[in-house]
Amino acid sequence: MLTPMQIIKNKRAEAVHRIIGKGYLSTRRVYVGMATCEIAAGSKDVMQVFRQAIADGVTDVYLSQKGCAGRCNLEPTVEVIEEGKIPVKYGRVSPQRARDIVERHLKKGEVITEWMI
Amino acid sequence: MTELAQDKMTTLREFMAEVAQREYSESYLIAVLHKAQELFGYLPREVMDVVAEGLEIPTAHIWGVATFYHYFNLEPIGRHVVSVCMGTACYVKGANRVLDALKRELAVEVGQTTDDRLFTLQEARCLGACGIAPVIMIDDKIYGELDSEKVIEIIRQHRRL
Amino acid sequence: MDDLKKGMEVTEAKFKLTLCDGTACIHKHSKELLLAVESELDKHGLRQAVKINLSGCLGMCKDGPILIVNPGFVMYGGVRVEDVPEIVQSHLVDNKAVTRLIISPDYLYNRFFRVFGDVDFFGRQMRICLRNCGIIDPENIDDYLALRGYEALAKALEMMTPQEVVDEVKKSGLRGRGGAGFSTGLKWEFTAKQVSDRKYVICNADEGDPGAFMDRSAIEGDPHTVLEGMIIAGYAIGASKGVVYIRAEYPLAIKRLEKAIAAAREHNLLGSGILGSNFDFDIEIRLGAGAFVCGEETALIHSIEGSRGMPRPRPPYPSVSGLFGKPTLINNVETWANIPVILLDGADWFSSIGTETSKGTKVFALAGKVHNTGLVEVPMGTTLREIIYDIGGGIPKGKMFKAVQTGGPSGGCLPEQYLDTQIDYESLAKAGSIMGSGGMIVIDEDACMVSLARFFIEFTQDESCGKCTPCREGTKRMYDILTRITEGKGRPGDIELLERLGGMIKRASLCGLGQSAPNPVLSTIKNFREEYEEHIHAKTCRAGQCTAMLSFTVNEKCIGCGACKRVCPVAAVEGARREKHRILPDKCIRCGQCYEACKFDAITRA
Amino acid sequence: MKNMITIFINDKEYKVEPDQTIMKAADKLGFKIPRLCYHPKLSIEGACRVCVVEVEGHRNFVASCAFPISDGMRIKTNTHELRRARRDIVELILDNHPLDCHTCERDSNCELQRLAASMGIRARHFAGDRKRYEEDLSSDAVIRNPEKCILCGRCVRLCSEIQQVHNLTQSHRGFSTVVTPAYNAPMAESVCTACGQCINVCPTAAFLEKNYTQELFSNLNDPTMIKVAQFAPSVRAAIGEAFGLPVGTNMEGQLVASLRLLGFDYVFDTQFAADLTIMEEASEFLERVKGNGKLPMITSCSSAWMKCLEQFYPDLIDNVSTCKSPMSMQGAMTKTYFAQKLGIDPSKICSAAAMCCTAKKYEAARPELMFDGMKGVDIVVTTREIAWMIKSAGLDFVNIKPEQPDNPLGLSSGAGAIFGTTGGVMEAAIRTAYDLYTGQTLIDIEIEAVRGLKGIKEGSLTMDGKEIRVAVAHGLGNACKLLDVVRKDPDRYHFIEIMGCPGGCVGGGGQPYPLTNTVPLDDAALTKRAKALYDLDRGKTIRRSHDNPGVQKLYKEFLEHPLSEVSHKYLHTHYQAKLPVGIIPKEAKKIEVKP
Repeated sequence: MLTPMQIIKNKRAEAVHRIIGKGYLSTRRVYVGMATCEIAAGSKDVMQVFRQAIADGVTDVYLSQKGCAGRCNLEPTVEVIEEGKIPVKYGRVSPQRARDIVERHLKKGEVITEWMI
Repeated sequence: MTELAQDKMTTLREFMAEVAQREYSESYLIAVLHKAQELFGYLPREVMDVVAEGLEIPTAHIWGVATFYHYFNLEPIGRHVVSVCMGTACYVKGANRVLDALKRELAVEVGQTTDDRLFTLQEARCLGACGIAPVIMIDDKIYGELDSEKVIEIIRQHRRL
Repeated sequence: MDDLKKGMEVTEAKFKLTLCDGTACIHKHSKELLLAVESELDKHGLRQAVKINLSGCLGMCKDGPILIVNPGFVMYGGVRVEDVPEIVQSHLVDNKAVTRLIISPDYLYNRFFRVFGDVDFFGRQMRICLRNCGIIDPENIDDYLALRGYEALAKALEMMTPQEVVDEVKKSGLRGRGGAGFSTGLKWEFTAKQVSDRKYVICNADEGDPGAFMDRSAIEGDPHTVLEGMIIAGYAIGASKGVVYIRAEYPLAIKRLEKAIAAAREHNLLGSGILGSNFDFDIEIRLGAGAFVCGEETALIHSIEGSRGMPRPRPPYPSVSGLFGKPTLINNVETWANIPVILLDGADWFSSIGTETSKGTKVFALAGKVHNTGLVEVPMGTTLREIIYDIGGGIPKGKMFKAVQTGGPSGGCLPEQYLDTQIDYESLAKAGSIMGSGGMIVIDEDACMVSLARFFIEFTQDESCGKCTPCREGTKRMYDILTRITEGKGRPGDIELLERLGGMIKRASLCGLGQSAPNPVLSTIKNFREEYEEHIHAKTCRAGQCTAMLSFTVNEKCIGCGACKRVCPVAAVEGARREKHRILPDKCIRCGQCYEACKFDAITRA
Repeated sequence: MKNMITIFINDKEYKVEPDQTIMKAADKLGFKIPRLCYHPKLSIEGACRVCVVEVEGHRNFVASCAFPISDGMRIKTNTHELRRARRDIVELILDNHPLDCHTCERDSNCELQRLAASMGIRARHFAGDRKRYEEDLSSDAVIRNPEKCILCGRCVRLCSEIQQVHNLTQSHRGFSTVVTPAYNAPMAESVCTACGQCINVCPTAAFLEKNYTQELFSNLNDPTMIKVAQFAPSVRAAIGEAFGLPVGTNMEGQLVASLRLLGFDYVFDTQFAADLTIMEEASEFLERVKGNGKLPMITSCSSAWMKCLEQFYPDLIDNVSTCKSPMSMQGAMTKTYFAQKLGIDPSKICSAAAMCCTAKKYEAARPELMFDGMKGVDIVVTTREIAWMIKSAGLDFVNIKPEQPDNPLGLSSGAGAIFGTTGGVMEAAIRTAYDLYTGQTLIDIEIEAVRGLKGIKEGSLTMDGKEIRVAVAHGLGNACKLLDVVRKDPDRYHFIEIMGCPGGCVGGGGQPYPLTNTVPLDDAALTKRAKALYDLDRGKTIRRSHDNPGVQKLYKEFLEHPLSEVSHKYLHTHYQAKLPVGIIPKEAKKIEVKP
């Protein structure tokens, strides 16, 4: 018989395993805000841009939605996180900006400083 | 009653029959009314009668509940529901002017539906999009950072749809 | 666009240093440390490549002061001025961390900081309740599990008796975040003590304050933490059923909760024999239907029971007789979200955050006339000034700060002299406002305080359930009086009438809605009495908001563009194209549309 | 004995029983805290806030009707702040009230008026716009005036808690709250049973009976008409209260004399028809016992119960006696037997009834009760209305010389008198049924088991070795409980009496408004009114309906025998399911049937 703590630790290990299986260890992790406020500001379209980019062959990227971090007037927000680098947080990401982030940041590794929060 | 309405009524009855099995089934009244409104767009009297019988709740009680909660429409609503956020953030940023503009453009008061049944104007308490205040919601879409001119343009766009 | 730039940075730094700088920090070395770091950076010519920001309290005071180096989120603890040269040399120049100073505390609450801590807006905050919001996928239970999700529940089930859980919550000093600030632990204890065949746990997610959306964000961003808190409470008080009562206006939050509940059931975190124990618990969702008063606990219970959401007199309190007449524990979303942290990071740690009487953090929805609007979670004891200026970035467009409104329609408006008030239940109450559920609206000089008071009383008046006389009739009369004042028809003695009615409504109303309804009026009278007097006696509104008292005329700047003529709803503007226009005073309804529309400052408002 | 606890009221120490509210404790100690929405028989609302008091340790006032006392509690009932708050609260109610007191039916009899006077409201500080609603005059019995409603919620609670009719609800909310039937439907199209109890508990004139006094006056002044009156048993037991007499004073003789002075040519007594009803009903019961018809048989005298049956219990229609109510039997006999005797055209008779009941106004209009194209009763007025007519005619009711009712429809037995109280019909029926069935005379005719104010009373007796089980319910809420037992266990009873109003007719919806400092539906008052009727019974030589010589003569000259064809034509009726469907909540039906 396993104890609750043992069970939960197993569950955690399995969860981590599943997340990794979905590509968490990719070089870049992209998080798109998908709360009511973010969606109101247009984040669904932004998410679509990143999905499309991955479908179109941008590799080594882990894409996830996230809740609202609380920076309302700069929404939609997108984070690009690379291990060993300072997480990059973009604000007011329109679909066009999202495409630029794909082109410049994800493909070329260029951090677009003027859109950073 | 049209066939479509019959179908909806059947769906509602099935939903109620499931709920009626549960403990404290009468406590699901609000859930059933939500379901009814989802199906019919508002709460017609015949539907409330059916709910009363289905859940064994006195009709007056249902009427009391339906009129208490502002979420429930007692009359048919327009094709588009325009909700003006009247939260504090929107108020401070001029929601009143947006509302006035809408009232004039649609020629209705809050809670009313335009004669062409295209728009129902409502006030919302807070749409939770305070960052882009003032906002309105048309159906499920939120429009932010409005003023009286922008909002009229949005309405005109919907008219053309 | 100015607003936008203000919140953004233009250059990318190679390193980012974060120094902890809590207001009430016991170390108080941050100033010297900052100077030391800066001069050391200068020595190495690194000033441009390194960005330094000050955080709020990080909640790790026993290891403080803290210096964090990014990238990598390397955390140095107990940093003294003497250590600075070594850190700069070794870490920033030689790229080798100073291992002897590194600390790696595994607190549950500070995950958020790893991603967002380097931005002032976030760095100044401390996220306990919202610790996972914005960093995990709320629709994937794996994300939550990976960040020690449900470990607090497992800990409670395995290592603690129900009584010990209650004691831990009591010890934490947590108080209800829904507004009234009653001790959460005591509430748990009362309910735990009741003997009954059945008990209920309720999550109050009927967030209704206009301008507040903390609960929505919390549920949308991290639904599992709320569920975990509720399940733990179920274990602690001996309940087997939980209900989340949530506004129907929050469809996404509802969807995510449904998903979270389904996932939790799948993982046997809900249901029978949770995590192999013999504890059973399940949660269902009940929707509100648009009634603010349902935030009041007895009204909420009536609403779940399928009735009109009308409050009833207490006692009996819900802990004795609540949902379906059974002992019931009700807490709000933010309160629930604190529970897993208290169990894992410890009541001792939790109670080290905050002030004497108010522990932990509080989430505010910062909105209104402030640069950075958004969700702000800060330790109790943070001042209003820090929130509005350090986090919020101050007032836009160079306008003057006039007041900050906390507590929504139940709260009050505090002027400039209260800006250094610390956020805690007692201090805010003493200043004449309340903590409330967390709405915080910044008001600048453009707002008329009488109109603002009228706005709030209109709200409560509209949301009054209509049961008790003081609230139903009294708020209507207050609204009438305020309306006539804003329309320039105020009478001498009206202020006194408002005070008399307000005082009575506060003390005689049945529930919290009525008892707090007069607060916005009474607090604006207290702090802005002269504005009321101007309206009544001089028939003027200094903010120019009470248009009924204004007159609109066209001045010399008019170029005859016709913009005003086009927007006027009553055709009160006349004049030929390219000639000076004229406003007909008899026709004018003083709506102010022309004033807004004119791009040439050619309309005078007096 | 419970342990007494100590409380302090206005700094004075008292020892009181625990587990009660501040108001109840204070009441017993001689403090009459002002109140409005509170009613001892209804659930606690705590809404009006008039009864607020200060309790040490509480920042806000608490409602004394709802707040429990505890040991050492320090209560203030009379501070300056409290007085001002109560005054302001009552003023706020007045500010949203029509204030047409002088022309209001409840002028001088209005709780709000009395309260305002005692609060010392001499100026209005907060006056503004008040609510506006249409008066609902649709019903023949109960009219509704939402403008006068002060939202105390007593009617809503009464209609659901005591009567289980659930016709009324508060709809909408806040300042727009209004008490209405479902869908804001007219009362005439609602499930209202017309019992009129809402009128009894209303502190103002938001509910009133439909007033027929002017119509009656103009008929009384019409020389071409023969004006015939009848009056119900319990009118005589209560009308004195409207003239300041003690509750339970029998004013039968004074009422007869006054009715004559008002212009009635003949004054009959509904108690006569009560005896007649017993002849028919007891015979019908015995037929059913013999196997001709459904058991249990349920009485049909109460018109509110009739409406309730048709809307809420159509499945039980066959169980209900087909007998018309005494009023309608009396009306039928007036326009047939009596008209023939007098040799006049029945259409020249104005048949009026003074009733303790509002539902009788509804009953009189029921098409099912018509015969030969005629209504048996043309005008029904309540005890309150007849009292007002007497006053407006300038009669000295209290000191008038008592007179006897007229013949042939005026003579009554003691059994007829007790019809006015719960259990009375059952008792009267048993007296006759026993004798008819056994051919013997029941000796112990005072049947205690069916007397008193217990909600549901049960009893049994043996007739020739056959056990007859009976039950009595008064107030529709109790009836609903009893009927659900019947639905679950149809063989449990043989005979059931149901009265729509609490206490039976003595507690009818048309009885005088309560005096100052008394509450409507007060058990003590109901008991006293009932006692007046029991005393009347005891004082009579003839105490069995079948011994009434007037009734015997009627059968001989006109009806032949009980349940005859003539009887069926004039004295019996039928019922049918009616809309809207009445729904009794599941909760109220959760009754366990003990074997």
